[in-house]
Amino acid sequence: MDIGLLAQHVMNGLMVGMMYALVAVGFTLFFGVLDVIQFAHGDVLTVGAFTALVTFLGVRAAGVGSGPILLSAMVVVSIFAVAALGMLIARYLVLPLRTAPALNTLLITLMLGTVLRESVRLFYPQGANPKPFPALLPTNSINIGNFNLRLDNTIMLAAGVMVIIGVELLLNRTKLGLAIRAVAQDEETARTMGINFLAIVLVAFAIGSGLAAFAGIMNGFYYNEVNFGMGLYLGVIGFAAAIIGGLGSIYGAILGGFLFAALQTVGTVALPFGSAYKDVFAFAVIIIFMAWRPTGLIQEKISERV
Amino acid sequence: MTRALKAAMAILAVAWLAAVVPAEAKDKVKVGFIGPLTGGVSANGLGGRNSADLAVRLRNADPKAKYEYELVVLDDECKPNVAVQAATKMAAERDIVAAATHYCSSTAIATVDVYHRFGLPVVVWGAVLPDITYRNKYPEVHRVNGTMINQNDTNAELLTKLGYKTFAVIHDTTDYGKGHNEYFSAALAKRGGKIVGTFGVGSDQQDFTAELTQIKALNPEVIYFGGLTPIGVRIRAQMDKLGIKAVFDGTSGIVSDAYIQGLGALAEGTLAFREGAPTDKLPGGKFFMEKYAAQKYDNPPEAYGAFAYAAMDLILDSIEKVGPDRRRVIEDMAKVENRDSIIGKITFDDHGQNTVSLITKYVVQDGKWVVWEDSEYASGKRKLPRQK
Amino acid sequence: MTPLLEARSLTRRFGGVVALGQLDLEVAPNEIIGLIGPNGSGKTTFFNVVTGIYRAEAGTVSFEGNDITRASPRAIYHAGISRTFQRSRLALPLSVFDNIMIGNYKRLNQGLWFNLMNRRGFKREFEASYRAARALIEVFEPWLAERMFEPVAGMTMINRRRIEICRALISQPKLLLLDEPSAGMTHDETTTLMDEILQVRAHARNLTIIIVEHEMGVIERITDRCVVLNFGLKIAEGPYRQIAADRQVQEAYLGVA
Amino acid sequence: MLPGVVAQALATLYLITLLAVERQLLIIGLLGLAVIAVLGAYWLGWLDPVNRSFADREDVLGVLALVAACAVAAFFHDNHFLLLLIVTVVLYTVATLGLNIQFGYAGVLNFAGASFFGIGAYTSAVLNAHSAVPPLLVLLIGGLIAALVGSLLLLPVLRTRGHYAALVTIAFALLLKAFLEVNDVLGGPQGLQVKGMTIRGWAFNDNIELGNVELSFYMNYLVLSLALLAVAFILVRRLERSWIGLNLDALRLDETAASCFGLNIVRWKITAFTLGNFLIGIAGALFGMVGGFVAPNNYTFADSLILVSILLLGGVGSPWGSVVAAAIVIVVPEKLQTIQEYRFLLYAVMVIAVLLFRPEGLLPRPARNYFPGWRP
Repeated sequence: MDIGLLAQHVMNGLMVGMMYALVAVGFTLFFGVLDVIQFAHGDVLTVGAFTALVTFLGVRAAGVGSGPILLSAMVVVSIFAVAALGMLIARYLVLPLRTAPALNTLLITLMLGTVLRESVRLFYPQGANPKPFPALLPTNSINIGNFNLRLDNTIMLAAGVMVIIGVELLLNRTKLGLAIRAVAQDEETARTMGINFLAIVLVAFAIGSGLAAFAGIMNGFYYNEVNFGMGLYLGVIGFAAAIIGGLGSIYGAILGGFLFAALQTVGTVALPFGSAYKDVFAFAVIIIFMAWRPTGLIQEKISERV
Repeated sequence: MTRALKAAMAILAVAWLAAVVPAEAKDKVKVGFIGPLTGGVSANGLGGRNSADLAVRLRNADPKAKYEYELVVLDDECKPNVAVQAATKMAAERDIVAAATHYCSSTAIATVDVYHRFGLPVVVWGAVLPDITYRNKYPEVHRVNGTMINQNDTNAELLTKLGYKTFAVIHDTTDYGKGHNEYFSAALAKRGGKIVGTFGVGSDQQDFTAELTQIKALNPEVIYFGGLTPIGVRIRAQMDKLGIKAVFDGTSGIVSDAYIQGLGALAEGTLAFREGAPTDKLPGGKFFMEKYAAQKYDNPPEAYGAFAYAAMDLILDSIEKVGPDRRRVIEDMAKVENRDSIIGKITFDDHGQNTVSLITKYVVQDGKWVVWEDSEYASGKRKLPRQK
Repeated sequence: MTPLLEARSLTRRFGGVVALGQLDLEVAPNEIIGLIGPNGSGKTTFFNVVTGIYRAEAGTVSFEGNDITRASPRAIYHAGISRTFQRSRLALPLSVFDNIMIGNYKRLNQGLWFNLMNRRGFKREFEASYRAARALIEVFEPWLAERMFEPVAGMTMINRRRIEICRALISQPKLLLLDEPSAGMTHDETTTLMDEILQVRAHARNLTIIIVEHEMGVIERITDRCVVLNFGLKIAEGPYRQIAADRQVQEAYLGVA
Repeated sequence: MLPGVVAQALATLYLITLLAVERQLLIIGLLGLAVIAVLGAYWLGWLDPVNRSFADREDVLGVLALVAACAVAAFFHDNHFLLLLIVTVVLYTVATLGLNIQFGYAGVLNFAGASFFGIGAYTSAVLNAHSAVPPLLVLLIGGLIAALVGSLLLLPVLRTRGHYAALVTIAFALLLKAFLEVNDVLGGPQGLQVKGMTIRGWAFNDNIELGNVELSFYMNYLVLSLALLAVAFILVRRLERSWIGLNLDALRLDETAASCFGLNIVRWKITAFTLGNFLIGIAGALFGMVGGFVAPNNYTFADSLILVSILLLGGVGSPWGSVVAAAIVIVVPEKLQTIQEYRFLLYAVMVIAVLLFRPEGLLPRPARNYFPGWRP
């Protein structure tokens, strides 16, 4: 396969992988602080994308034409709105179920996902149809053989990298991050150390959901199209990526995200019997992987006092 | 009993009749509609339901109508098992005389046996899989829209005539997409076009850059797409992202306002094919559009609204003619020939398939689906990508 | 005569920390051994290695002359060693009877056919086990015997301990490992529990016990012999009076300067 | 025992009315009434005697339940659709019982319930079409194949815990659907038709003439499904009320402790997972024949979630709960046709509410009672 084509595949893989990673980081954050899977995460992403879209339409209707302002408005509004949504979910759906078995949390968030998805479909005007997403980023591009490098993709990729680095710094360099990791390590001890458990959980959910919103916007700009079902698939894949990486580990999640993207690309490109089987391939690999590495790539610390 | 009493009763009876008859009490007749009201393609389902509903309303508003009709609507979620349940419910309810059913081929093919068993006359309004009418010879099952065979012949013919030689095929892995792939490949082979690559994709897939990058390397002149609007929009958008210059050649599945709304300017130059004459070309079509708009439904009729309307109208016609009786309606439907409708003349062959010879070619021009013949592309004013 | 349990230079580390270093230990049949030492001195680790939950890195454990160093927890239970846990590990939603029966695994018929199809046979076994469990728990607390089918969740600490000990005893093991039975109980409660344990022992022929305990009173009262661990090393061994007088032990453990 | 009988009688009457009524307002009213009635009874403490009588005389009440089901069926003897609905409820209950063995007792997550259901259905589709295997045997084979395919997942399922195990089954559910769609051997996306059942020339797909009354052909399937349910119910009950049930509980609640008392974790997990899939497969095989059609779209991850939510709604580990929950989850959306496209939304909200306010389910599992009514 010629080099330009390869480069193209790598670029696509990076873009998609970045989105998967952003979603997966959310899953792993939630699991870190509460040992739960927030399965509505994918649909939270959808809400993020649609919030951004609505903001765009609103601000433009208000007569603002300049791209940068529109762009920043979309990002800011969407991220904050969705972060708030995340906190609400944590406070009123996840925390109340702490004593119940883990499956209950899994199911209640799955159902919440349905609620969010169906609400977008039913209450957004003609929400059942795909919606065009504005292209606000510079779209100039250079062609190197078969490789077509677009400025907007590059910008998004860079932005994604910066966001991830930001989260990494936040978790490892700040007091807040320390508190989050403390809660993740051992709740009781963290409490006794005078950490406000509730606050930390809410913050973690805010951050995770904010990331989802960002991924949603990125998704919108990348495909110039959003639809009510976009989150469902991304949610499952994000979850898979987080698991592959090893729940509770940020790096694992990022790794898992890019791995899954790679898996799909390979499934499409390299499989002899055509791209139709790429999902079969991807999920088969995952099952086999789980048999080989039952707790993911980056082993989750299991400290069982006997 | 005494004569006086008899007289009194007679008078009463007359009086009663006099009182009742003028206040013409039409008896109620139930007719059914089934389509996907939830899930990915619900836009088309809702459009179809509204159109069928429109047909019923207009008929009820018509003073000449013999009966007052009530529309019973069920959801098949575009899932066969759900469809079988809905079909059973409708067919088993004896006072539903006939129904317009199914947009998704998978649901239509799953339910034909049910209709046959319960003897419910149905008119399929959207599903295009040939087997629905041709696998069995059920007198109950009819279809106003054509099959995907007709579509793909016309499609291959036009594109080869325009001088295109190399094609890449993307189809979703539902029976709709797979069927289209099959028939288009066959039709194209007859006309000497070459398929450089075929890609099956999931009907809920979001990212197509991997497939499209492959296609870019194969560098076809045309990308043929067998699938429905949602992923059609995504694929067209992502073609642009990867800077692929090729004709986007779709099927009836993307002939919808949603497709253009979803893409904006990018939709320009997309080709698609659909059975029946274009709605607005027909005397009835204009009328349909106006009436539909007048009802202020919250969804557009979409590609097959007109067919749903025609199917329901056909049903109402024959009920008016032979009365609310399933068996008689079936007999009457068998005789349908050159029946005028908003989708053109309807003639059922011995399989109950509308033998619409006419397939309309569409191209998107300035954000509208324009009939090919009167488009600026046909006149040569505009050119499709890579057109010689 | 051969010792019942014999550990030879048993070693286990966690990261850098030595939890067990070259530990040698012999337990004769019918002995009651007290295993004492400050927190983190390796007492519980010893139990976990013996019962096969942790792997030993070096050294051997043998039981009745057979090497069980690499054996699985199951095998070790079947060999006749059973235990209690430092923080109670009962199945809280289950009834008292169920919890005791969990300990009775090897003596119950586990066949699919027997359990599903042969209800008559099962009923016989069930009633027999009920009587056994009841007899056992009556030694501890008649009150519990009346509540065999109530969930454990509602029970007090001492009763949970009793149930846990019954779970360990119902299979009539040769060696019983008691991991801090007094944890979370008052002094008086502990005393009662110890009386009860001694009673049970009187009933059961040749039951050997190793007990990890902080309450020196308990140790003094019931053990024939003590082994003192510190940082995973054995620093003293002998009857309580003797090791209590041992200087090293006092420094390491009793905290006497 | 009386309270139990009364409760059952009321439930039966209510079910008949609910099914008979068509007017949407009335239906909504009835549903509201039910909620209020149950809450009221709960408030007045009337439910405890019911529970007690079920605990003591379950055998009798079980038989009565079957009678009640037959009564409902008899009432709607010629209504094809309602009978189909009832058959659906019954077979979904059987499948949920299978899930219950896996998750409820052994704690083995299975988010691919619908997939194993589907494997059963496809089995009967293929066998009825291409072989002369007697139908009842086909059902068993359906179960076996489901169990067999399930055993492919054993290694990852045994090695993983909690959410990791969840991913394995989710991945399998997605994989299977995708595979059935792209691979044409089993009919591809179009699926396959399933021939109806025939036992000794008795064709299940023909209506039954009894003198001058005509019974819907679904009556055949209903009788068979009820028989299946009875067997499955008894099986699950005996399982729970035996040392095996105890073992499964033990390993669910604390694997380490269990292994310290000689419990063979692997053996029992395999037993539970396989047995569960076997039940699900049988139910699926029969349902395939009832529906007369199988297609990949029938067995998606979403459908597996419906099975799981039935289990949770009813109360994990409580077979009676599964029966009630299956009835609610399947009948209610079907009756509420006016809300059309809003059904899913409402359904999801309902489940969320139950999980929030009654996390242990509608009929929580009582403590194990080896022999109902047994006194020392």
